Amino acid sequence: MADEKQLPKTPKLDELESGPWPSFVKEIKRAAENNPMSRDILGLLELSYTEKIAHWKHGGIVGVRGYGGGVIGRYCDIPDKFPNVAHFHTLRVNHPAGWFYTTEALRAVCDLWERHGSGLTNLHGSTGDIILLGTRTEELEGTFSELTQNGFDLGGSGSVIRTPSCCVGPARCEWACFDTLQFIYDITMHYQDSIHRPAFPYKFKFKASGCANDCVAAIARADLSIIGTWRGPIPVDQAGVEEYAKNGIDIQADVVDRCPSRCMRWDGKELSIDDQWCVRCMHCINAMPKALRPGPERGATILIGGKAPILQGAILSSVLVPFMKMEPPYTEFKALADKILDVWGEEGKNRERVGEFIQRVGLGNFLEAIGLTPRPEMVAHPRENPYIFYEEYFEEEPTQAQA
Amino acid sequence: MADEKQLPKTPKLDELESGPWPSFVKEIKRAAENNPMSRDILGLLELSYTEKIAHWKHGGIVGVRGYGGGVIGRYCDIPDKFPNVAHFHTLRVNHPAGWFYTTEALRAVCDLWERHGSGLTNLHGSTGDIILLGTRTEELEGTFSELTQNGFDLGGSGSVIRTPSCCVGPARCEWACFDTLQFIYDITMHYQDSIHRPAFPYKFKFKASGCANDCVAAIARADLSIIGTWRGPIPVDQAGVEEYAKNGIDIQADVVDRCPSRCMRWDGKELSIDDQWCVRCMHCINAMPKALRPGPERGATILIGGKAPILQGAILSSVLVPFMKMEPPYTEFKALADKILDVWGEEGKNRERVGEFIQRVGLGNFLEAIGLTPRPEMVAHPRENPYIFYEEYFEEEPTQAQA
Amino acid sequence: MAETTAERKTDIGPPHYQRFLPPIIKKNYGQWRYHEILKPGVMVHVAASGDKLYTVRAGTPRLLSVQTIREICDLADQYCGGYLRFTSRHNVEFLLTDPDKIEPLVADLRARGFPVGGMANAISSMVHTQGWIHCHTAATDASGIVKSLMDELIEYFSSLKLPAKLRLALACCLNMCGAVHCSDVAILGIHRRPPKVDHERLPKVCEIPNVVASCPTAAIRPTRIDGKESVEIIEEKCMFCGNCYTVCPALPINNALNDGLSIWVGGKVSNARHEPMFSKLAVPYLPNNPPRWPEVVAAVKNIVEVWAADARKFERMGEWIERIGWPRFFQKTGIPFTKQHIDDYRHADLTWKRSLHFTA
Amino acid sequence: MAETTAERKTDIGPPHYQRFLPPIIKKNYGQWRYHEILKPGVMVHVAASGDKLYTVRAGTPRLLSVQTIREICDLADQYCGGYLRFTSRHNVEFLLTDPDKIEPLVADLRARGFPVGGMANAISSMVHTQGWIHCHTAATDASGIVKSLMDELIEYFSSLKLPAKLRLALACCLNMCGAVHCSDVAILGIHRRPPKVDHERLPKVCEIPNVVASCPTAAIRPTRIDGKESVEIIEEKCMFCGNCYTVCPALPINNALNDGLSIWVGGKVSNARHEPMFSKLAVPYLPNNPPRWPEVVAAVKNIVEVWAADARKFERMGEWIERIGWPRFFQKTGIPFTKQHIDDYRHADLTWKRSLHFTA
Ligand code: SRM
Ligand code: SRM
Ligand code: SRM
Ligand code: SRM
Ligand code: SF4
Ligand code: SF4
Ligand code: SF4
Ligand code: SF4
Ligand code: SF4
Ligand code: SF4
Ligand code: SF4
Ligand code: SF4
Repeated sequence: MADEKQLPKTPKLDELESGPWPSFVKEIKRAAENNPMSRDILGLLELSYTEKIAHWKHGGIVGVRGYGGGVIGRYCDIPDKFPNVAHFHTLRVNHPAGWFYTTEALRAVCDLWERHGSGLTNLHGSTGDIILLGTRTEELEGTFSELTQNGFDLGGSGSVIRTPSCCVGPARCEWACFDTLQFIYDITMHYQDSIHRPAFPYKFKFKASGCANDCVAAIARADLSIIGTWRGPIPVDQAGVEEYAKNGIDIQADVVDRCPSRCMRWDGKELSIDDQWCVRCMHCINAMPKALRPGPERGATILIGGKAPILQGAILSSVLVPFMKMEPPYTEFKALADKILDVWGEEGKNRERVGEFIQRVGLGNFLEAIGLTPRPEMVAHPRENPYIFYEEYFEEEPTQAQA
Repeated sequence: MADEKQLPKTPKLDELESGPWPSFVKEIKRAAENNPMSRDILGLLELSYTEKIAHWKHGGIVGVRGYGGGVIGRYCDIPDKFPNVAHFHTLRVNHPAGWFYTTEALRAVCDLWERHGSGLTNLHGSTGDIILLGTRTEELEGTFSELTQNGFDLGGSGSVIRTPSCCVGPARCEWACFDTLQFIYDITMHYQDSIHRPAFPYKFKFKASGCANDCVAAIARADLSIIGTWRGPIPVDQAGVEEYAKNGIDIQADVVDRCPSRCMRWDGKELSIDDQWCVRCMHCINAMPKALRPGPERGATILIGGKAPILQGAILSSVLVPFMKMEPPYTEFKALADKILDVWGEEGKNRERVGEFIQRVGLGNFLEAIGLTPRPEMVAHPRENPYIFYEEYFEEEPTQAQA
Repeated sequence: MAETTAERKTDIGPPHYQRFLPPIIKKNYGQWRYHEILKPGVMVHVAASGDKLYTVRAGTPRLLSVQTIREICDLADQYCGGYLRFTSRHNVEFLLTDPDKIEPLVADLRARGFPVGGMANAISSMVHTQGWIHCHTAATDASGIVKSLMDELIEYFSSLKLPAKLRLALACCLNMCGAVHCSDVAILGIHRRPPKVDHERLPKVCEIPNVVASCPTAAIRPTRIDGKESVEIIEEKCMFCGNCYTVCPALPINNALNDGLSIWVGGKVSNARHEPMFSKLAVPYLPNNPPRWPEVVAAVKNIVEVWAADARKFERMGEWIERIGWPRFFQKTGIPFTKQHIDDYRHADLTWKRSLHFTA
Repeated sequence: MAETTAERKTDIGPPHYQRFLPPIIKKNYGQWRYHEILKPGVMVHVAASGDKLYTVRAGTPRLLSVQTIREICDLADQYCGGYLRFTSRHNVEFLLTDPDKIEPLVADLRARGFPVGGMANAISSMVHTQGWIHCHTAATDASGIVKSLMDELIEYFSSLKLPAKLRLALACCLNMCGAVHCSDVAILGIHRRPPKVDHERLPKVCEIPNVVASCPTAAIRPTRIDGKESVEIIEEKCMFCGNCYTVCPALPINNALNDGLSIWVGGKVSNARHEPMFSKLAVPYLPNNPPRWPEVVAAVKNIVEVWAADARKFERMGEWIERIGWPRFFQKTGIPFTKQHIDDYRHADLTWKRSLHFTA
């Protein structure tokens, strides 16, 4: 056991301990002091650094009882050399909305993970989960049950609804146009079964940002993107504007000229906004938080289809509902989401994201299927090609039209 | 013969004789007075107006000896009812560059066409030809030989180089950055054989505009679009600018604010252009022809691929050569054009326009094939998808890289 | 057939343009300094030499009888030494050196029914196509709609009251001969019923593999009809482009009951200000209603007048729409937005609204 | 395995966020009026009530040991009543009510090696992925490159001297877990050799039709290798996306000799000013050179510094490039423009320059 405790030689990784940015190598070593899995991961990673290749086998389905997701199975391809990471499965733990914690809750997770796994984590994964990085198959159930004892549950993986996430929103942001935390908590609970048990053609992600700044990158990374916005004029506090002007903001150059709809005027004293043209991009508000704020009627735009490039190329979510009120119990939203999941769940091909599905069947047909009427806000512009599917045509009664 | 001279009853068409815009119906009737073909076309058209359908059979290959193009064959689908338009073939006559004429030349064409055909024409067809609208097969040779007697020749149809056309250019425009007429005349003569004898997968069109205003719509309607432009600063005559300002042009709103590169400044007295950012769109020059003009070094941008939507959707020509000097004998241009025609002629599929061909093989590969080096001016932006064809890779010597 | 004794000439090409240039142009070729619009349809180009060339532009039906061409020649002989030209939009241009002749010429043209105008911030003649008068795939006539529409819009041809140029085009089928795909407002003839397969004729006149290959949406598949090779069309996949008919006469697509018109807006060709743009769908279908197509004329006139009233100086149709946004375009014109407006072809996903940038 | 007596709970979901909100947030929830950036990594939010919430943001390696998390918790206990949060970019945020505690906390964080910053016009922590430490398809490591690059760019994390926010991302394969496709600057691990087919294993572990279907460029076709069903890969058609490997373990694509990195620029997510944009290819290939990837670090640093020196206030990378144009971008950064930069996938033709609008 003695030299078992000995850390492997890692000349390459050691070079990553120096420098001003905090070092993940130090983290691994810190965990490795009293954790054999971390010791082996250190050695294995050093080998990858030397050989420039990963040492993991392909996938591997493991999980906890009754769940189809939440665990990413990993098996080392040279288990004899690194027995302690022969298994190195990751648990995805659903984070609390907005990533708020008490130290008490975090310490509880640390304690159980030290006992059940590598003692290594990611805070957080790109989808937002707490990542418990690596353990053996036998440890999964125990980890899970201790997690639940402490009020935590697994997040999503595989063809499920993935862990929904949201920006800090009303908890600490003056611009939140709806309660992102409450909303995300609500739908996370609403979809528990679909988060834990694969029932779809592929993954499905919800992300909610309280305004168009989109601080969780919902438009780029979520199948259903809920982004806060408003209706009605932007309230302008002229004194506040003047104060910013005094303190060195060039209102003309930095604000007015950068307005995408060019709907602002600044005469050196007064800032006027022709709100009918405002596209609610947030820029002027961002530039002068004390003086401007989102308009009176708050809600969200619902966009659909965002994803990474595999397979047809990356997709940015596009407008599905230009404006929706976002009040609990979110009945209208849930009805829409359920309808979308039904249609895509029914007709989507295996490994076809909803955005790819819509590309295949056509947005117009998709709208029909989910019962929405087409609106010009849904398009950047109408079609440029003349290839229109006119869905019905007349058959002539015997006539000499063709004579 | 008497009532043969009688015009058919055309109640529907007659409604199109009234109104301020000159009437094509009057034209047909005028020709019909002493031309049986025009009389029958009148009757046939009235029938189409009644039945809402064309009365022509599909295509029909006819032509003049030794030529594969220049004539569009047409046969009526009810020849017994309209014997004089049983054949109604159109001749496409190559117009003089810039569409300049003497009345003498035009009258000669009128005279021969009155004798050989319907006496109806289009001045001009959308490709630019003089369209001699409708005659019988037997008349084609005679029409052709009289045309040549009078110094005219047929234009293109079918899978040939189509009649090249150009804007009025230096003949009457202050903005021509090269001699469009001379250039178009030159390549029309250079490609005579390819204009008259199909040797390509599909049609190929050349259009030349003297500046970015593109008065022959070259970028939208030509496979190879030659559009004049310049290098170097736009000469500004400040007095001239002030004059426009006096005469009511709002320099700030109408010129400066409409500059796509926003590279102009107007202080009420002086107009300054930061030419390094100018994208040579022509707008400021268009707005103030007396005060501004294209820069000193003149030439053209060569763009490729423009076409209508059939089959893959419409294509706008895209940049192939950002700047080319355009001096006779246009050696550089012809070498490029010949290379393009070779590669496309060799590898293009039947009925595949060069723009569609480039889409299929990839612009990068096409550039390689014609021997041009990639330049950032050729793209609106680099690729967004990560699907890069890295054309070679290393094979490992026996090694434990994969161990 | 007229016999000709002279030996047969070929490949002589068009006459050299220089033969047709009036002396003032020969003299000042490439030396023009600037131009001014004097009044609707009349402009002057001033050369470095100080010479002035006056251009009078008039509209024509494009479909011209030799008699009328001769009449135009008479005018050219009388007013400008027998020189004239036509424009890329089928207008005729008289090239004068003597300003005193402008008024008489304009009067003479008007008297003979040739409208003077189509210059600068005006509607010019419509780029259009053959229609029923000569083409086999025409879903509608061309000249008749052009005549009906220009009768309604003539005031915008003969004046300078528009905010910018307005380019109109018409094509009688999806081949889009002309400029429909890049015009401020365009009218497009459309088929709306899949081709009827003539199983008798098809095997005799068409190469089945070519026919199958001709369909962009793979709606055509080979089949056998009582023993004979033929093709069948999967109707849900057909979007009526007519390409298979172009390739194979045994697939007629023209159909009186279903053919009609669509209207497209916001295209442009010039690089001035905004880059060139394709036209976009405004009205998916209007009935084919000769001889005056009232529905089409009314729809186009409405779009033109909403634009004319709302656009800023120099704003072409597409630039105006880009400023106000498509939702406002449909609102202001009162045109309903439908499923058919939403692209579902190759680049569809790029045409969807991928941001929150729209007016509330 | 740790036995637990309590009955098994499932589907309880995450803890309710309200349990974790500090009192000042509970009190002023949704009532924040504005914020101010006080200094790098420190901001204050002021509520309608007048209450002030101070946020101190610090960078972390994201890969954290439980020991370090506990250390962070100690700080939260000491300075802000045991409340803290993490951001969508993996920074940790301490939520203070007492301004006097800001300085001591900042000092303490620095002392423990946590850089304070990543706020406002700065570089924030990099969104990144697993790499060799946990993923089977990784073409490179993730944490190592992030560490190497952030060591070089730290001054832009801890200061406010950039013209705008700069968002960096890294993904270790084309699956692009994270934000590579929409980042100001992104690093992407790439494979460059087609998968090697393991003909022994393939028929046993993979559904051949699924494998064939998985290839976006139809580079995979079924075949028989000495009697056994398998697939072959048409190498010219393969662009190394790795999707077939995701679907079938018998098609390994990882390869030490050929895997490498590419660099992407100009993406953004926010709607502020410009609509969201995808990242575009800047550098097609750089060698995979652990432990410090000097080529990658140098290339990114160069791009960042050219932008920082040239961009105007509020101009994100993509907005800056749009203003100066791609030709100038390649000129100023000295990056060669190659065939590989030219798109040849689905929407290729729309990415070509379809106008004359470029700087001479
Ligand atoms: C752990 C994580 C990266 C990280 O280090 O943060 C991750 C890791 C993997 N992702 Fe991911 N993805 C992670 C967030 C993302 C994101 C970002 C997001 O969710 O906001 C994306 C882009 C957005 C999207 O969904 O399109 C993403 C797009 C993919 C894709 C491509 C999917 C697509 O349709 O384009 C795949 C491939 C697949 O699903 O087979 C993939 C597959 C994978 C797999 C399961 C590899 C595989 O092929 O099976 C990776 C497991 C790694 C491992 O060994 O743990 N991962 N993946 C992220 C999840 C952590 C968490 O739950 O919080
Ligand atoms: C006569 C003319 C229309 C007119 O009234 O002006 C015309 C008439 C025809 N065009 Fe066209 N095209 C004419 C200019 C154009 C243009 C405009 C241009 O050249 O600037 C285009 C769009 C630009 C382009 O080339 O893409 C055009 C795009 C087509 C197409 C679609 C080609 C494509 O690749 O998208 C077809 C279909 C085909 O080639 O089979 C076509 C086919 C035809 C055919 C031959 C019908 C057919 O399928 O065989 C038409 C014969 C009509 C007839 O009976 O005379 N015509 N055609 C124009 C030629 C007159 C002339 O020579 O001056
Ligand atoms: C005569 C003609 C060229 C020819 O060789 O035939 C011509 C001649 C002139 N054009 Fe043009 N253009 C001519 C077709 C075009 C076309 C092509 C078309 O319409 O199919 C275009 C592209 C249209 C488009 O973008 O869709 C065109 C876009 C322009 C522009 C840019 C307008 C804009 O703001 O977008 C200018 C600049 C201007 O008008 O200030 C221009 C300017 C001019 C000037 C002022 C150039 C000059 O200094 O002489 C000429 C007369 C003024 C005028 O308003 O017509 N010309 N011009 C064509 C007349 C067509 C007609 O009878 O109406
Ligand atoms: C804490 C966080 C939300 C969360 O729930 O975790 C957050 C918080 C704030 N964001 Fe954000 N943003 C956060 C991720 C994002 C993201 C997502 C990302 O980076 O992956 C974006 C989109 C980035 C993009 O466009 O690619 C984002 C785009 C913005 C913008 C728009 C910036 C722009 O000009 O494009 C603003 C407005 C501003 O900064 O003036 C903004 C503004 C803010 C403000 C000022 C909002 C407020 O009044 O409190 C917050 C602090 C300022 C700051 O600079 O961080 N936030 N913000 C995230 C901190 C990430 C980090 O640790 O750095
Ligand atoms: S998305 Fe908007 S509301 Fe949410 S944190 Fe960012 S700025 Fe605040
Ligand atoms: S929110 Fe954006 S669009 Fe609206 S006024 Fe402000 S800057 Fe302009
Ligand atoms: S394209 Fe340019 S040069 Fe040619 S006529 Fe038009 S404005 Fe003059
Ligand atoms: S030509 Fe166009 S881009 Fe250049 S300065 Fe004039 S308006 Fe601006
Ligand atoms: S548009 Fe169609 S119908 Fe009209 S002339 Fe061209 S090919 Fe014939
Ligand atoms: S009309 Fe077009 S879409 Fe329909 S079958 Fe023929 S080719 Fe295919
Ligand atoms: S980017 Fe690729 S390699 Fe990296 S974690 Fe995601 S799937 Fe694995
Ligand atoms: S790596 Fe991608 S492109 Fe290559 S064969 Fe596999 S799926 Fe096809």
